[in-house]
Amino acid sequence: MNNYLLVPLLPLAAFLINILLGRNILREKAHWVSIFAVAGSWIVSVMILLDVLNGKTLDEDVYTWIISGTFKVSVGVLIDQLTAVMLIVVTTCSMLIHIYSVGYMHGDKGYYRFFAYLSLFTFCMLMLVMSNNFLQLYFGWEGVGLCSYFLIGFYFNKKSASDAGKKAFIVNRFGDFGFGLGIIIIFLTFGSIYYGPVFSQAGGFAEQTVNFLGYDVHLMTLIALLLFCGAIGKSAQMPLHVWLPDAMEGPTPVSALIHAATMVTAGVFLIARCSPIFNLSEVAMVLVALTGAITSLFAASIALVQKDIKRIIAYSTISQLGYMFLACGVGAYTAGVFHLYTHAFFKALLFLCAGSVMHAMSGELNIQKMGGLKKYMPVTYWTMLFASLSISGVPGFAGFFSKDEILWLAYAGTNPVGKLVWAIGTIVAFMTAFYSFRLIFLTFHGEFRGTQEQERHLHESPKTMTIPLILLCVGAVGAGWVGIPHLLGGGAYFTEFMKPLFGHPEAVGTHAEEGMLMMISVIAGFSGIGLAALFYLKRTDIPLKLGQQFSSVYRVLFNKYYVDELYSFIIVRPAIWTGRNILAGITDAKIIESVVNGVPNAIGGFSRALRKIQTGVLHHYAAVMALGLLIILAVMLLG
Amino acid sequence: MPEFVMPDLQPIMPEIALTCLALAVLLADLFIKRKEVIALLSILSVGTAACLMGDSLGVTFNGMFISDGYSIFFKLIFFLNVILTILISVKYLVIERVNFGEYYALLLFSTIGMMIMASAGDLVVLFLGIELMALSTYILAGFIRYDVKSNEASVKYFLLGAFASAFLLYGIAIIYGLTGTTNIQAIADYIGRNGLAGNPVLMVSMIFFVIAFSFKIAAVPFHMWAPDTYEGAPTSITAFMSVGPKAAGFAVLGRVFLTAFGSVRVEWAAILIPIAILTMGVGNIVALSQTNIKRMLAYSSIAHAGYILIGIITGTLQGTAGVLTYLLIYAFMNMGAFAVIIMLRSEDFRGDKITDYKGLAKTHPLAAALMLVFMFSLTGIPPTAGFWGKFYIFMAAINAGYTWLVVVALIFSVISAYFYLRIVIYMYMKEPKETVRLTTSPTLGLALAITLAAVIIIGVFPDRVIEFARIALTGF
Amino acid sequence: MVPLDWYLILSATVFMIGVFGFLTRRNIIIMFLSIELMLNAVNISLLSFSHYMQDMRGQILAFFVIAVAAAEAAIGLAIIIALFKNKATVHVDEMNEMKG
Amino acid sequence: MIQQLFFAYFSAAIVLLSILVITRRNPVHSVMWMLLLFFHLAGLYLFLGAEFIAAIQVIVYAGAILVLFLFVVLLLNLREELKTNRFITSWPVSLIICGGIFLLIIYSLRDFLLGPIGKYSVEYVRKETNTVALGKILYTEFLLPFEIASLVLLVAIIGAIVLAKRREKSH
Amino acid sequence: MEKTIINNLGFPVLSTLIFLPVAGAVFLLFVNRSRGTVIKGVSLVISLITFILSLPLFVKFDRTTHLMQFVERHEWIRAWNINYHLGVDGISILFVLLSTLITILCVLISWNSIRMKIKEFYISLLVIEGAMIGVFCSLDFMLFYLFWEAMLIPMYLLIGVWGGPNRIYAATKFFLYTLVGSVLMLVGIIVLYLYSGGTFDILELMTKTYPYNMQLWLFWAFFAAFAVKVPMFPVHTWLPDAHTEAPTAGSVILAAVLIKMGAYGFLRFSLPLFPEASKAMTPAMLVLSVIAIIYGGVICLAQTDMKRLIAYSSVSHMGFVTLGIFSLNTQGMEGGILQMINHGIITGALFLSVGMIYDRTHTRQIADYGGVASVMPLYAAAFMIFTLASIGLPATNGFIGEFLIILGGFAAKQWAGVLAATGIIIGAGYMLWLYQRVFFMQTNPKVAELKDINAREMVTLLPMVLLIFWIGLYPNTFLGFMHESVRHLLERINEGSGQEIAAAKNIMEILK
Repeated sequence: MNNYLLVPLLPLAAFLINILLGRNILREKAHWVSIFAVAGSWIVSVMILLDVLNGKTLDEDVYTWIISGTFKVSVGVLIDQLTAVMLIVVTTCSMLIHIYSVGYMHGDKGYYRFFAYLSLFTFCMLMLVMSNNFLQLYFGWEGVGLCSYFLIGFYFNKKSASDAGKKAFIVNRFGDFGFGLGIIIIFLTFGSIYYGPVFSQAGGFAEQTVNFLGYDVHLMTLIALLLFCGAIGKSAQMPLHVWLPDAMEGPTPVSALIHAATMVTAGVFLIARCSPIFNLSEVAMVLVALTGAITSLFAASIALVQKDIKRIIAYSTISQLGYMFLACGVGAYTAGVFHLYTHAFFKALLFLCAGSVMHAMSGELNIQKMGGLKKYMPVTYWTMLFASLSISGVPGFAGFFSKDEILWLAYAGTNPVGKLVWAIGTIVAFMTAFYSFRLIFLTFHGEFRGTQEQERHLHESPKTMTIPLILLCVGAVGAGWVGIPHLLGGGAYFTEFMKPLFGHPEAVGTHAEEGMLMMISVIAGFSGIGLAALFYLKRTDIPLKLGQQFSSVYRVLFNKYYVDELYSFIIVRPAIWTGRNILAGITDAKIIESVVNGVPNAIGGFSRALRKIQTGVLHHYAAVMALGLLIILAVMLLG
Repeated sequence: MPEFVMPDLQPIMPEIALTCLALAVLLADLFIKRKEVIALLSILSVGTAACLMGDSLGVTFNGMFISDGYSIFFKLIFFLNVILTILISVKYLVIERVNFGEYYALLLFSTIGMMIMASAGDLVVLFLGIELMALSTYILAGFIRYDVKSNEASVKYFLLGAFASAFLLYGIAIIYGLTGTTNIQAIADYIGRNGLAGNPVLMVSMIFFVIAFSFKIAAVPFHMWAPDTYEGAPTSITAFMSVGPKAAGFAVLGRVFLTAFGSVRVEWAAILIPIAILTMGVGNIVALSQTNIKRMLAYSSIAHAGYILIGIITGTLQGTAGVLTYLLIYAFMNMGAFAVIIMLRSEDFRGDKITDYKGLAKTHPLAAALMLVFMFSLTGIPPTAGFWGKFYIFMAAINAGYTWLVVVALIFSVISAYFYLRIVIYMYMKEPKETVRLTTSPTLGLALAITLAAVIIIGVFPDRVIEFARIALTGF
Repeated sequence: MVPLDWYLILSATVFMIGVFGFLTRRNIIIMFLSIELMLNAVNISLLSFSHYMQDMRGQILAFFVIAVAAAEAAIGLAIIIALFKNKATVHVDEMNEMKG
Repeated sequence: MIQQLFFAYFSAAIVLLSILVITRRNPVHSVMWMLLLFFHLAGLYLFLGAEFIAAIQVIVYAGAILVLFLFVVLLLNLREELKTNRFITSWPVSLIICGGIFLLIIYSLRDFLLGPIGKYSVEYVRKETNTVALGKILYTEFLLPFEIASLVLLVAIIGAIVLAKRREKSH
Repeated sequence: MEKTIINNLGFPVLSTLIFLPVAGAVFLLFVNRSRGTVIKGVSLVISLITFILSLPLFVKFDRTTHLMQFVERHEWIRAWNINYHLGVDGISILFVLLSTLITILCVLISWNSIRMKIKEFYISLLVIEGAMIGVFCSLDFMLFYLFWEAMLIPMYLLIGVWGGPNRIYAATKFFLYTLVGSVLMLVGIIVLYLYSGGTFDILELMTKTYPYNMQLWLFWAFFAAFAVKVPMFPVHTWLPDAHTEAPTAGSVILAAVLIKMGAYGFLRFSLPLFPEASKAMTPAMLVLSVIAIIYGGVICLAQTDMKRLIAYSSVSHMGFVTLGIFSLNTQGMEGGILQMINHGIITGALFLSVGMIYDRTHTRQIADYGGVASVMPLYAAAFMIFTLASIGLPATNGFIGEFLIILGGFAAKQWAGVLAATGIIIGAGYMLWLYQRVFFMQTNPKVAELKDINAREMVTLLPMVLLIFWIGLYPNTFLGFMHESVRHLLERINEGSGQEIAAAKNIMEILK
């Protein structure tokens, strides 16, 4: 138990040390603290994994956080299969990226700050995955959001960066709004917000409908959807995906760690965690599946035409996350988590490679201005190539197994929209392969299209960066092997491992079907690669032609379907406008203040008018007295 | 055929003593050049009278003179008033170049008039008391002979005063015709016995009384003299008038209406309530746009009359006790305010414009602080004495079922806060334009010390005063 | 036998004439005379009451009224003289140094 | 009958004279009419059996107070008075007000009921003269008011002196 | 009249807390005004001693009872049976501590920023402290009213004398606004006194029950006073002006303590004295609260003046507080009380911070800033912490309060909870936008030369930071004080009426 706590506490300690001493004492040695801390928690995580493999799970409170009436919540630790996997993913990626950052962030004036934030992020992420109740989850949830805010806006003097950070935070708040309400309703329903009691009692409310804001709704659907809001926000699913592409303003390691490998997958983790609730609501499941599918398609389509290397990967992340939701939606939580786990490796790798490229290109992001980097930076090239193969679902690579399992379970699963989402998934698989290799080809093959001095200064990145690449590459290739399906004579260990949590996903279908589907997706992948090769190696004129031919489509895609513009038009601007013109301008200034100031002014005017009576002429005074007498007499005698 | 029997002089001793001493002061003035001595003598004579008041309870001159707790309390207010007035006058008269001994004698005579009013048991005595007080005050108001404003003040005060007292006489005449007596108690009995309640003639006479007394307490619409007179009169006399005659007016108002017309309270309450509201309203509202501080305080004192009237209207002992308490407290805080105003007067500088107070806190922090306290007290903000006065009266009114009236009064008192605050604003929140030179003197300092101490101490420990007022009214 | 009411009406009439004079005349002396009129009106009713009630107090009151009238006259005229010294007018409506 | 006539004359004269008093342009004339008015009042008082007051009315009021007025009027020479207009411009308003009050008082007098009848009947007073009767009450029952009245007069004297007498402004 | 626990310390702690500062002020009267440092020193020492003396409350307070503690009772005005009756319970104690702490910070923050009339300034400050503590300790209505009003005078001066360009308007507005409210309360108090047969003793009045109509009238009479102080929509417009014009110390006191008195008044008087009326009025109160939350939030988006923005954010946050209080259940109420403390700390801290930078630049316009973070990193860090606390990030105190309130509000009325939750989004919007415009982006040349906060300023901010995390991570220290009192209060409200709204037990009850 106690040493388990080291997992989150070490990074926390690192954070505190760095933030307090980093600026003046540690300076460019700041990374040591963080790296050791993360390494420490990695080791412990591995131990935890082993424990869990020996069937040793744990659910304990550390200390009581809040007590108010019947509402009681503590900070606690829950160790089970899911946690174990997440721990490994988080700590591993985090550790490697810490190391990578040493080289990448070298000489930055915010060096210590960077590592402090990374450690803080790691801490929050670990709190999130290790939590045994919803509120602590929420704590980690907001915590990682905060870190991403910090890290996106790391170069805060850039307006775009600080904008992006703010945007990420606020968009997430929209999701958390639902999440929070979800937690509240969970408490009101179960009288507790601990996973244990909640999930165990959930069955009892399977048929319960309640009146929510005047509508009769199915209780579990309500809760599930509210939680899903949170997930959407954090995992950048439609319609709250807008923040993630902008998040690329942050340093590349951040994109790799937070916006690819770990934080964004928190949504998936949440749904997997709450599978007992989701399972009770078909509506929710369908919605999750569809959201995932549509998002993945949508994001992939945008990725096809982007020029910015990081944005391409970002959109691919969104679409891959869509995959995971799709999986959860069809009840294949295991597959979803499996893909989460594999994706973490190859997507982190992709980002780090991109970073390495940028490092060489001295910050250039536009792939149109690259090309032929293969010979300058072989390590980067090969690792990135492997990553792309993995993401394109080339058999044998990690991505293949997870993606394939998802598609198969979607197709064979009981979910009503299963077939549909399978179709979408397959199309997306094709697109993924296409844009991934478009990226590879444009970047590493062909002639260099950049400027002279850029070319002169091209070089392979330092060891601290390449070594993590290689290590991750190992993951990107091999991570999938723990889940080789029986069909291919594998043991499907991962599924077995997860069984205690998610049970065995029921799939109705023969091995033949499974095999056929596998073929289809593989074909899709390869055709995508092939098409990319055709477009960007052989007939480099085609893309341009297409671009001109379908210019409108192209523009829409390039501008990400104008979603950002839409939001700023229907939410941001109106809010500020109302604040300025209606509330401040009219309600406060005109209505309330006119009363507040009007009354005194009126009295003042009255006063000045009343003064006139006091003419200073004695006769008038006497007359007033007499008049008073007259009135009193009249009223008292006649009235 | 009644044989002449020497009436019991014990109850009336204070008045007699003060009269003799006043005459002595008058004579002393002939051969004492240093007027400070005269002032001292006057204070001593007042002191003597006060001492004699200790065992003066009783009724004498076959019911024409009543010395009860009620009157004694009022007399204390009068003594206080006259002493403070004398204290603030000493230096001031020199500045105004009217440093004559008669001034003090007249103050004393006026005070005697008030005392007689307070213990009048007969309308004749009451009338003569009023005249005694009024005539002396007319003269004092016009005491600065060479000053046109002072003349004007006294002319206006005098003519209107005479006008009002004619009405009072008419009222007395009618009531005499109705009841065949002028003794207040007898009138009450007669009205009760012969069921005169609701008789229009009685009503008319009552209304005449209302006019006369309203004039004395400066209640709207019979207040018109007050602003001009207060502004024109010597500042010390303004202070004197704003407390003494007002209190005396309330004394007779209470005596006549609660005793003689006690049985027809409903009727006169119906008359007084509108008057009270008007008084508070006009007083507070017109005060807002004043530029001369004496004039502003004139309107403020009108407004205060309005609050106090509420106490009378309730017609309960509690209300009357409220009136007593309020008047006592008002004496302190108003005197204090005027003491500060007098400080600003110097040979070449009138110092009665509100703008003269700009930045006083910077040039004379102490004076500003004092004024601050008095202003907040007049507003009625705790922990100053002013609050308890209002509180007492309002509580009585609510107790008598006049909650709405109290709400009205409170709204007006909020309005009043605005013009009292204006002084504070000028003193503390504006920059001084030219440095005003304060003329201070030990006596003035003493007056300020007394008033300040009273305002604060009563503000924090009002118990004594309240108890005293209650005891004073036992058997009223 | 003359009914009491006649006297009362007479007194009221004189009184109101006095009031009217006071309200309208500009000359301070005449205003003052008007006040004297009012006082005398009061005296009329006092004496008539005393006569019809067969009670002496009325006359006593009237006596005091006259005394006070004398006193007021003394003061009033003194004030008038003082005023006239400073401001050579007896027109009251011209004294409006202070207003508002 | 004779009484009615008597009263009719006096009341008519009194009203007329009062009107004259307040309407004359020249104050001297007003004072003169006032003098005449006082004599009529004295007569009325006699008729009401108040010899003493009637006497005082003539001696003190007419003899002292009015003469004082006369002095003052003559003291301040009022040449311009004869040119300027005597009433303030808004006198009609005042007229209405006064009329109103007058009517209301008369209206209220309808149901006036007199107080108790005392012992000083005409005969009783005739036994010991009015003056004696008056004196007795004045010095027994009304001693206090009498004393106060003296004070009032004293104050009046002081006041007159303070206000009117020339005196060098003391430093 | 229920029993109370007599002060079990060696000395009359509450009186000391009230009158030590006042005594200090009196002492300052006699210090020569030219001796600036002496004056500052004395007031610092006084406020420190007061704070230290207030700590025994924190330690010795018996959390297992709702009874009044550290009680002192002396006859004061026998005539009206007004007593000098002091005591604290779980609801009031925290405010006493807050007041004593805040005063120290105010003395520190004013150290260099107040240059003219130093003497009067610190006198006012100390008097205010005494009055504040008095308000929270009074168990006698007149005593309470006395402190409540006495507070006005020094506060009025504080704003009016040492404030900004438009200070006179702001001060007068503040004074009259508050006065209008409190006079109506005075009427209410007197009516209570007369009805209850002559007692001003709060505890005694609480034992009686009042006819419904009377309760209604009185509720509104008190509402007038408290709503203005809170301030609730629509009587909030004095706050922005007062905050904007007041000197830093003034704003801090206003935000931290003064406006809490309103909400405290609801808890201490309105609810227990007029339970039926309060329950009947709950919907209205909730509506007003929700309006305040959203209105205040949205209007913040339009502000160009830092202090004004924070002032409006106070309106929004106090909306949360009233929402919690009138949700009439444990979570809501405890959340409300805690949120009052939180808001005191957070907004106080924000005003302190703004004051610090204002002293350097003498502008409050957001547009005049930008990129401050790169010149004043420490300051930026502190401000970030306060910002996060203000938008209710978990692990800061803001979260605990707001979460409990929304929970309670939702349990009371679903829409209330849901709408209130939107306030969290808006809050994040305006605070982060403010932070971005001031601290991020290109460094504005106007601020390029600024120095980072010095030791004194750090000392000023440190307690706030610590408290933010203390309450955020272990709120039970503070919630522990309230449980009993809140439970008792809710019992008081529910007695008589059958239905139980104390604790949100089961969704079926709330979501019906």
